[in-house]
Amino acid sequence: MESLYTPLAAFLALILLPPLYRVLRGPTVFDRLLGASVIGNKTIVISCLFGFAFGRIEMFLDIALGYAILNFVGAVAIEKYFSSEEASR
Amino acid sequence: MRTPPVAGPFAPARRVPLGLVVQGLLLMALWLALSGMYDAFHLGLGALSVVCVLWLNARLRRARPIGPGRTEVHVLRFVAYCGWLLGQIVLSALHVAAVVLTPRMPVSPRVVRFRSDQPNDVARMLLACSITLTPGTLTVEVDADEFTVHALTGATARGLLDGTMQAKVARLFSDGPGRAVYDVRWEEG
Amino acid sequence: MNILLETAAIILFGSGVLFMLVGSLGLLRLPDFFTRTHASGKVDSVGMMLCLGGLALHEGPTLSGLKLVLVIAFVAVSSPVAAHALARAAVRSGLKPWRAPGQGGPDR
Amino acid sequence: MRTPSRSLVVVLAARGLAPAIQLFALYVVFHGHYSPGGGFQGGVLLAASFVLVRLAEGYGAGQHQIPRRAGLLLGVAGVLLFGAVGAAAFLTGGNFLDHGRVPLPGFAPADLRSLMILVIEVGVAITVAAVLTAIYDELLGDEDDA
Repeated sequence: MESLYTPLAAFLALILLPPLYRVLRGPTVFDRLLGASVIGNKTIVISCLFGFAFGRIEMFLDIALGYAILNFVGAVAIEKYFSSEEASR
Repeated sequence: MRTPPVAGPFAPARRVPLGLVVQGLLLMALWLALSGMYDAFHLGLGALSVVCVLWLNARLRRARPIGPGRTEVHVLRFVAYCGWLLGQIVLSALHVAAVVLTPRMPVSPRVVRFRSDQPNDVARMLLACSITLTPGTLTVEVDADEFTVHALTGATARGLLDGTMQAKVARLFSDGPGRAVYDVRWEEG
Repeated sequence: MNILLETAAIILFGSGVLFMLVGSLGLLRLPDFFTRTHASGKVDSVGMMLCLGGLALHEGPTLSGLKLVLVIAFVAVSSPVAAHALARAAVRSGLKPWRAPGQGGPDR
Repeated sequence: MRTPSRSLVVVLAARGLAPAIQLFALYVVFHGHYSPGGGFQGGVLLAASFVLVRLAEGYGAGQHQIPRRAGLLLGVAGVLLFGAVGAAAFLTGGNFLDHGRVPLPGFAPADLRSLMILVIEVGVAITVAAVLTAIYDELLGDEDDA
């Protein structure tokens, strides 16, 4: 598995492109947000992989957990914003 | 996610509820898993942190208790439910993956509303999350007993409406659940 | 035994990556926001949990493995809540779900 | 048809996750020596949990957790803690933040140094959490309490 870290991380980074397209082009603002949250998910996996690749797994896991938390709080904030603003597009 | 017994006007206000002890133990276990340092100094810091967190949240919980009904989970049933849910998730993830990968993409999204008797708010939340976590169905709104679900295909919607998941969630909290699924309405475009 | 565990880890991780790939493709191909939420938000988080589970198997029963399980648990709780919140906000701001032409009602 | 303004799912998820987030934040504060993090990052995570409760249940519920006034007072208290620890070394003729010379009997200078750094981290975390929460309160405080 050790030799697979870098190719896997590179492949995951490549998969980031479709959500990036959604973020840039998405017809509605919700499509953009969806793309952003998908990018956030993959970033968590990639940072865990980096932890293994650099041999500092406990450090990168803390980063991943903190990132997941902030991602979630951000999603709730966006829900709050758009369900209070009627007809915002 | 346990609540202390709802304190009536004459209940003694200052006794430590069992739920708080359990929550403290869970938080301490979380600290032990995070910390990885088991000397007296860091364990003391952990205990201090757990007390701070419990205090911060106990005030909120006393001011705004989570709705009525017993919220103690049957632990063994909960573990079994998690295993079952995991299997369901993988199965329907395969289904959705197949739908996406089919060239002509046979999606027929639809919105369905149904009612389900659940013993308390925690059960409703757990049901809504389980529905959402299962690919192919997405809870859009929860209003008291009524769930509004967006389904990707007819098959996923029918799988949801057979009531297995609803009955399982209700059984996590109480032994005599009500009707699992009733009053099904399909949203007309 | 070790070989077995390692193989299982690689299989888990590989299937997770495949699910993520499918999720990304779905994000491109599906017709509207709600259907995209199905494909990406959730096939994707399943793939992510599989990936992290594979990494946890690879790490073995150490503290870091336990932390990986914690990350999985957090994602398992937070990702449906986030998806629900986003979809609810979309509905409340007036976004109508896309319908396949000529379809509706219970039967396929 | 009546639709509730707050989502039950989000409210209960915030209730369930906020303690875990706060504990993780305190872990980040207290283990700043060994892993990434420290006062600022931990404070941000702590503020995120407070803001999460306010977002999910409205401003009023958040007031039961960290009231607005207490937020500002805590922000001041954190800065004062930082300053007091830094200035304590003056008492024995040391420089600002010269932790080895803080007059606390019974500690070796090395231990004292790491302990005082921890206290400073706590001060930073309290200030950051309180000020970020206060910024949220000031920006969209009571007007969103449906």
